[in-house]
Amino acid sequence: MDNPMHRRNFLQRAAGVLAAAGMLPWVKAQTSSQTAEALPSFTGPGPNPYWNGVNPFVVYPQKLPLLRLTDRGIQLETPRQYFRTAFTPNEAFFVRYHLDLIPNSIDLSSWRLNVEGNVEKPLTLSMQDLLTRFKPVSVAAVNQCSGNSRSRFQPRVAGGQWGNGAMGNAIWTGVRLMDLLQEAGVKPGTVQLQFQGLDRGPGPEGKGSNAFIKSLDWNDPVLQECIVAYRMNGEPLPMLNGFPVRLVVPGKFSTYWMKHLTWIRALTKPDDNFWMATAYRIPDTPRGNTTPADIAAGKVKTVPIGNVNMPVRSFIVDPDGSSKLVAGLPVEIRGVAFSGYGRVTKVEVSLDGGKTWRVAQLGDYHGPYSFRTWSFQWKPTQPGRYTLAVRATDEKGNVQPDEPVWNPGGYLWNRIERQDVVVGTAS
Amino acid sequence: MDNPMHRRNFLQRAAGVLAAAGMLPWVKAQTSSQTAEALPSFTGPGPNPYWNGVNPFVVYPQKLPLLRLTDRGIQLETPRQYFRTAFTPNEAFFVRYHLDLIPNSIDLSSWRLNVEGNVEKPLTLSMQDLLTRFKPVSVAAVNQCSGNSRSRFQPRVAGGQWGNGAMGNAIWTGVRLMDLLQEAGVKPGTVQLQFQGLDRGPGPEGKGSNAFIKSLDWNDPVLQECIVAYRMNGEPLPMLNGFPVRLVVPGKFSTYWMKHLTWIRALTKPDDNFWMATAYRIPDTPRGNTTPADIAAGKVKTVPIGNVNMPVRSFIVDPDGSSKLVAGLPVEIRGVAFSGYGRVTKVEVSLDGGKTWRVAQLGDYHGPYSFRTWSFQWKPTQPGRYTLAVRATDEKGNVQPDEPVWNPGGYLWNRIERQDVVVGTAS
Amino acid sequence: MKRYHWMLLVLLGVWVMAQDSSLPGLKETGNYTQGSLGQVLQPLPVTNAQPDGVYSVGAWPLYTPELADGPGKELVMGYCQVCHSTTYITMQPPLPAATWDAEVQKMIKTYGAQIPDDAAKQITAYLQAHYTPETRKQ
Amino acid sequence: MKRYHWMLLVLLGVWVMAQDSSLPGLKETGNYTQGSLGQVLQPLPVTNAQPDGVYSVGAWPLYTPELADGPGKELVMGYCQVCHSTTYITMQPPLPAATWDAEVQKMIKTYGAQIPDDAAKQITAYLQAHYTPETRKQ
Repeated sequence: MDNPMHRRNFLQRAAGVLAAAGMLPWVKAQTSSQTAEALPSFTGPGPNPYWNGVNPFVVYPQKLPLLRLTDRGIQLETPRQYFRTAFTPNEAFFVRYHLDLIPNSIDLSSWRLNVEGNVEKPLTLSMQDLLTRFKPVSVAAVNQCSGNSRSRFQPRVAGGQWGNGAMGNAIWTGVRLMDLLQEAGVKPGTVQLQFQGLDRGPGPEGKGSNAFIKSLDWNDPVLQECIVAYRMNGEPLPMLNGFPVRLVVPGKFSTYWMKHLTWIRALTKPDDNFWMATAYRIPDTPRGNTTPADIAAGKVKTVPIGNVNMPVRSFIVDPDGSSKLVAGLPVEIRGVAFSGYGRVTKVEVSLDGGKTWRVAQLGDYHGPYSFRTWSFQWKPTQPGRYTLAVRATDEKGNVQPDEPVWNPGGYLWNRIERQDVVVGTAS
Repeated sequence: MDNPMHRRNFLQRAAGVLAAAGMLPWVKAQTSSQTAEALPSFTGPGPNPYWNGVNPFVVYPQKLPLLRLTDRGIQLETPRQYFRTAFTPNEAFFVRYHLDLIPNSIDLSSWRLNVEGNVEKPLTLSMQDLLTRFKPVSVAAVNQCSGNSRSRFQPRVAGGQWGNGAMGNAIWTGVRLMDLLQEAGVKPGTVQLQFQGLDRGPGPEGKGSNAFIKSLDWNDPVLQECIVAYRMNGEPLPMLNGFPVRLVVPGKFSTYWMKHLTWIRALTKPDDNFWMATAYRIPDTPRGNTTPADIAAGKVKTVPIGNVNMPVRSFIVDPDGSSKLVAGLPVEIRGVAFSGYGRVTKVEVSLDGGKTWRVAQLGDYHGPYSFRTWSFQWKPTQPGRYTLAVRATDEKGNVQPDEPVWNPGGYLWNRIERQDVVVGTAS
Repeated sequence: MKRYHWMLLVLLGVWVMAQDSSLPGLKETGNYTQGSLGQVLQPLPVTNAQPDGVYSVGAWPLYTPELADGPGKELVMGYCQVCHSTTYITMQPPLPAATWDAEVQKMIKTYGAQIPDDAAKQITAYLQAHYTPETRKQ
Repeated sequence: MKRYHWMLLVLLGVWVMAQDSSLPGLKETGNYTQGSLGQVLQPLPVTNAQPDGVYSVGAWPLYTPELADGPGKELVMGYCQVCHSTTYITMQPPLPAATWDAEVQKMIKTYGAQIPDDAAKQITAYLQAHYTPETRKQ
């Protein structure tokens, strides 16, 4: 309790502050407030080494601070810490638009969901109709951007430079897509269902810069699982996640999860709009893997990303490497795992960078399309540097590989995740 | 799909943008990005009507963006949305310091926890000692600032203008305080235990502005429950929450939960330092209630706030009133409840501002000192304005009152919480 | 963080135009405003809203960092920002010169951006001068 | 958000002084820096840290809004900020004039702030001129 410096402090501070007032120059500190050193504002040409992308926190309506990739159209990444639980809070759920005319205000007195095209009886349904005329159903399902983790690619590819946070899990409640289609009566000759929402862009009619439109094959079994959702984790959808309703396509990437869904069209010819014919296509190869050379040679056949489900993935949330651990102090290694191919049956943790593996404990099962939490108790006894790793296995036997993937779209990343940590001494 | 405006748009935009480049004036938008209208930067003299205080989001080391009350010393409030789950993430846990010399770096090779004063055998324990020589124990306990919700007081009182977010719940793991004291051998004549950490201020020795020091009575049963915690929700403590160890005093306000705990002293005379004799005192009345007139008349006897436990409280997290609800669309009303007097046994929800009450469903029980989640499914059928309310009851039969409390410190607020919502039409 | 405040006026025009949309229920779209990182950003309750069918949020905030200075910058700010803010440029990793050329061509040919040949060349040259592995500094 | 950047230099002095502390294990304390709301704030991994006993975080960021302009402002910025930033003032609700007087007296008598009588009077007058229910504007 004997700190003579503190009395000195007070007097020196007072003198210093008074002397300084009004006469000292403008000092612009460049230090990041989050760390001892500022991060650069971009990564590359090497892979982004951070869990999230390197972007500033920004605040949007109905959202907690998220990481801004782009601000018009809007692309916001969810910070790592929100993946500690199986369900991602609506306020933290990532946002990904393609175009910039994003609804700020929607009037449900004139909004209608239209089921049209090759159907017996076109439907024009109000929200009231959806709430009262169809049975509500719920599903826990992961919504993941096709380009999640794109910043890992080598060589880097252009596009949204996501870290791992372009994903989220929610309980989606709404009406079965097939219940709507049954009422409309889909006619023979239908080959695809087309989905379109209220968001638009300023580009010329018929171009991808004018409207975002996606289609699913009429014989795709996922249609039986699809929900037109008006509720997300027990609340109405945030505007930036698709109010008033969005399409939920369990197991598929979010490019098909149309926000502000307003038109469902039964097509008699395959959709050849930009967002099907040109964008969101993957090499027709195992894991969608190819090389820049094969692409340049023009010999890579591609298919829509909807032809596959989301590959199995797992993530380390804690520890995040931003603080040292303490030798002898137990730490809970934990995170989430999921697969578009069904139930996660095993998660394994490595403490030596992937040489040896130990089985982690799985959290509650919320259905085949949901995040599943996992945890592993670790008491690091020796100070030093460690590389943690995690890999998941799904019920189909798919196991996360340790090889990277490459394709020009930056899609389908699911390599084993690693986390470097430093363990310090306890005395 | 027919939107001729979009072609017009493109050409007009291009012309407009080119014309504007380099010649238009600096436009400074004052609109808040979170809402249609900016909030003021303070509230008063009426009560703060918002759930949190009105303060900007800021980023600190090891923290997600929190709400800045003060930046030197540091006081940060947890946003409402983090209270949807029973445990508050470490990165979102509130921060409250009194003084400004807050540790940025601690060396465990020289840090020691000192047990001294009126003891048989003074102890000087390293972190290694704490980890290896004493049995680890865990408790789920709410840490709540004495002044949580101070901005509700009428008339307003000076001090940290917290909304409801100066609280958090965690699983705290460490060693029993009594295990340490048993090893030290507390001698007869001990009347209090004094706790002090590494943080300091620049004020003169012996003043409250030099050091923050708190004491608990040696005969207080809470000592049996106290833990010297080195682990918080499975990880080392964040620096701003007390690394390397802090005192956990289940059921009591956080003023006693000494951060960076470094000295435990057995006292033979009651502690008369500023933080016991002058600060953190409450009227010795039911609920600590009094009036400005009685205070001015100097007839109010006060006692340390440690003489009482935290009164029973409950909070509405969803819906938060920032978006309209939809008639006919079910919504999950939910939040947390706790009491310093033991297990929460009942949570009731009102849909009519407190006139009638309905029992909510309680979440998992994590022990008597923990948050307990609650939820209530509500399907608002009629558009209009509603005032939701929530009240909790604990195992001792304490029920939240609907009367405000007033005392000059701004302590012990536990009035029933309300949330106004607007339900819109669905068609 | 410097931003293009002049862009707000342009966006205001875009936003006004967008209000004549015939899309069902779309009452307001593409309303952007300058973001305000240091301001008070707690949600304002909607209790002043009417219990009708209109569901609204505030304007979308812009947080656009400054582009590198150099010839062609104004053309980039003009043409590229017709459809998107320049965060689409600054977000990218350093990309090879050929990739930037391909990106500009993609915007014109695939997305229909109406950029004259000469301007497109200058835009490509600007991007290559500041945003490749060899040239990128900020 | 305007801030008192000159304060940083003063804080630097405070921080340097604080390093001679004899508190066990305290290696660095009270290191503040100007906050940077618009910058990239993701956590930097500590993998460059040594596996020793030193556990560190970065400087504490400052986010201090500007005080109202008026006579006495410099004295408030000088004396009050010896112990705390002026967010302790701007955070408050509008407080009655008598409360501000009591607060200044509390700082002097209870906390030991060494403020000359004349300066204390000017500080109180400044707070009453800008931060009461009748006078507060920002």
